[in-house]
Amino acid sequence: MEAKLSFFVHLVRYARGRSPWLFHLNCGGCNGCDIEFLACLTPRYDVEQLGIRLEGSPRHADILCVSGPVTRNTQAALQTIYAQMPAPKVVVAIGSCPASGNVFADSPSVVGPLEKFIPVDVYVPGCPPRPNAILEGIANAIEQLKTKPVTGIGGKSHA
Amino acid sequence: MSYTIPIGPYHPALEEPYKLELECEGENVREAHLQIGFNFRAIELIAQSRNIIQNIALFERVCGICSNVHTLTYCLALENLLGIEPSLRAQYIRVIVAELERLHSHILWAGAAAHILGFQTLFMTCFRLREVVMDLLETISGNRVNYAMNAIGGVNRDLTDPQTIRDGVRQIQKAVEGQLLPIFTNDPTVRARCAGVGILTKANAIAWGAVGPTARASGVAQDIRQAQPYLVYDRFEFSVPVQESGDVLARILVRALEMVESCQIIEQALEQMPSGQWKGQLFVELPPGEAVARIEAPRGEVFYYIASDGSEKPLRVKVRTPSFVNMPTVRLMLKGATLADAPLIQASIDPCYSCTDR
Amino acid sequence: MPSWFALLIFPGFLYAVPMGWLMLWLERKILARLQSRIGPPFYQPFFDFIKLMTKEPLRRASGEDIFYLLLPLLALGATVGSLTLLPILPSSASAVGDLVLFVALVEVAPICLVLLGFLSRSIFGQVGAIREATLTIATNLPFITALIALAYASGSLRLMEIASNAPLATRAIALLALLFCLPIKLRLNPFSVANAEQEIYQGALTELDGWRLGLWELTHAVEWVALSGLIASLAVPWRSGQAILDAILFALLSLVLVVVLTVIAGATARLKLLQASRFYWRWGFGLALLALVVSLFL
Amino acid sequence: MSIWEILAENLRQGVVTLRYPQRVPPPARYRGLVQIELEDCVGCASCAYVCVSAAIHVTEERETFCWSYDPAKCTFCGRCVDACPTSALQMQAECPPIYHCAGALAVTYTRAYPRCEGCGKPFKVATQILRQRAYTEVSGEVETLLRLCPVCRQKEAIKSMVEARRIKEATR
Repeated sequence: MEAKLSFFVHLVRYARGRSPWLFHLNCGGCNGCDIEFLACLTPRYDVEQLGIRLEGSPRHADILCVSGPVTRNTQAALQTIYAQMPAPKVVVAIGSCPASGNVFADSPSVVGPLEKFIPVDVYVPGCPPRPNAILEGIANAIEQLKTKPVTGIGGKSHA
Repeated sequence: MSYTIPIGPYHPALEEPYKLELECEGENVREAHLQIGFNFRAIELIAQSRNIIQNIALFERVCGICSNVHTLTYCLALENLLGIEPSLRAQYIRVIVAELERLHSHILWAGAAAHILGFQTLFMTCFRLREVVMDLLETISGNRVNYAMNAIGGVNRDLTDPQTIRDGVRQIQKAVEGQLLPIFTNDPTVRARCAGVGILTKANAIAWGAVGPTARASGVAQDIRQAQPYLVYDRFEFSVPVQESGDVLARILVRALEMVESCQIIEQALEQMPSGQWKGQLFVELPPGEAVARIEAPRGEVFYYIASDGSEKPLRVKVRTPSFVNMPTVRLMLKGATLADAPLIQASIDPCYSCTDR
Repeated sequence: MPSWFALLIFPGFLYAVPMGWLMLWLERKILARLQSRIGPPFYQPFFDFIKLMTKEPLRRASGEDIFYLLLPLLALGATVGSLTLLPILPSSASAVGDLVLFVALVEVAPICLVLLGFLSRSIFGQVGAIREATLTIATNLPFITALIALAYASGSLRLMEIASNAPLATRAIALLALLFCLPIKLRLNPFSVANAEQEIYQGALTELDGWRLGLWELTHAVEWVALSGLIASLAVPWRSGQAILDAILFALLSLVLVVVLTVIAGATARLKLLQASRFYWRWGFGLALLALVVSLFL
Repeated sequence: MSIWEILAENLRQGVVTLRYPQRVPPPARYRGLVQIELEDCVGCASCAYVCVSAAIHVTEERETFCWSYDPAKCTFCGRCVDACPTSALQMQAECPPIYHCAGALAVTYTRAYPRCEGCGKPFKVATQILRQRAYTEVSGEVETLLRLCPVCRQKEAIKSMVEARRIKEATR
């Protein structure tokens, strides 16, 4: 029984590591990180080589990629979308903006940084980071995703 | 059955948060409401609390796609206020970077349009081509998106390798003429989606004050680079592509032809570029007064106004971006269109919400 | 051949599920190669499935989950059921009128998807459901007409007899018409409006998460096998008699169809709902009608 | 080219993707983390003046000054490097590393002011680069003077002035 369970847990962890789906969220950034994120999908970088798919619905996603300093108007949507993602989930903050607010830190309409609202697992520094750095950040997030607890269909948790 | 379908603020087709509420009748759009402001970062306000050198980097982050446009216009306005003129070589470098940025912006847009059309292969083709421009810009400036090239009275980095740029630009011109133009104009599925969709008439384009490629696709021949040349644009031979039909296809064509013109401007600039001083200077104070500058960004006219009271910080910086004036035309184009056309039509003006919201 | 073998082993679950995953992977991989990309690693859909099944889904109203569980399972069962009717092996169970049964079973999955879209109560799900329903109707006219042409030409409603008796001309035209219908049934470009990501998120699937989505992905994989299998099994008139050889030929033919469909999907933009319907009513139906006329006069 | 030709061309060319973790190396001008050569820093805070996102702070204590830099706030614009009068700042031509909690990459360097050779009090000293810029030739006498704090330098100047006057009066 124990051996079967551990095989199951290993399989799930392995599958998670090979099938992370992304959802991308721009929290009021300048587009710079977003176009570099988009560039990750394209032939030169191709995130699909890591088994990644960019999803249109947060309900399908495992990794939330956030760019932008979190403006007053996007904050509610950010929290809703994070809540809509089923566990296990990890958050990647792309660029300086979600980490600190960057040049907008003292703006009255910026409420960030991101970690005030949702837990952040990986920071990718840069303004904007190169696509290969974003890939590295996502690969790092995948490693974190694997370590999250495994729950069976019955909802039981296997550490 | 009538229903309201919200597109955004977070939507797979859009890079930026904004909301388009479509009142639909079946698949047909009856009315469209646009809601912006998700990107509002109060840049104009925080610019008043920063000194003029800090503001160069701040305005670069108004928009990540046309970052160079904003610093260029800001620096031009500052130079007008200071009454100085950058050296000739600096002006040529600025032109080359500005045109490379136009190339990158238009290719990005073509890719985004293909993405919205659901044409993944074309999207990938465009983005593969875009990497050529990005590599050039990264080699020149040290960053793929925020180039930090402009300084007051000059540029921050010299162009050291004109041959690489020439090769890259030729490769882009060949690909635009050989791949993008024929597919966008001849491919049956693309034509079926773009031709005759989202028409903006010339009268409407003028009445609603459209600028840039959106206006030029509706037959309004207007380009600041020719109407009121800045930098050294009066030294180049180039034409301004104009289309009459005013539909999505026309806007695609205008941008594709503009890319070819940009390639030619860059080649001419590399040919003519003199040697000499290029470095900017560190100004810490402005004379009291006001100044404006306007240039032709990839999306249309960008306008900057600066007022100073003689201190190190500007009293007011006002930015007017092209997307802001182009956006209301989307409502005209959307009426009577189908739901499937809506994302394409709104994307066809190449809207930049982070520019607009600031 | 006992029917439990057909249902559970070949061409049922044991064959259909891995084959469906292989097809989904092949589709993504070929598309990637056509775009000069690497594409997903081998057996990607299998890992996607395992991952989706073990996610912690968000809590829904208690009555809803029964639908999220039953509808995909119903669709899955019906699609596997339709697969067992295909005349792959000489020994395949073939009953009178199994063509009609096949059509009925293959339609269960789209209907379930439409229901899922409506049940999700999301506007995107509902628009996706409406689009799916419209397309199903648009494509069924040529689909059924082509099958009628085949049945008429071979004088039987038995799939096995159609496979062995249909005359070449009718068979070719009718199968082409059937091939026309596949992109819409598998929601591929240029007829993927029903799940047009750029317009309505994931259409009917927008609100599904975790195992609710995983079950549907599984159904979708089996749909690939069943629909490409229909054409693959009707394309070749002779059977070797060797069960293994026939099965391999069938599998290979199905994979060739995946390649063809993927290349078409990679070379086209997405058409609008009206354009897609018009295409089917005009060209798809025209072709199927031609097959019918040919079968009447030859 | 039609789309079919492009597809065929893509197939013929094969995969252009860089297999992760392969990558295009950053160009020589790449703007990565800002690095300081503490020896050359004079603590003038020009970098902090031009920094738009307050990533660089220079704080002065009585005996030391601190130069602190937080890459999480940095916009990587390179203004600080251009503004540095002594070229003490450089940008790494390498992507900054991924990190896991905010502020993990922040650095603070503290430099003690050298002590005056006369009175022993700490004072801001001109670095080699500044000295060379100010004086075409740094003579031994200037070198000795620069090792003194401004107060001692004044004293020294008065002393030499008194001395000069004494010699002048003696020779008269």
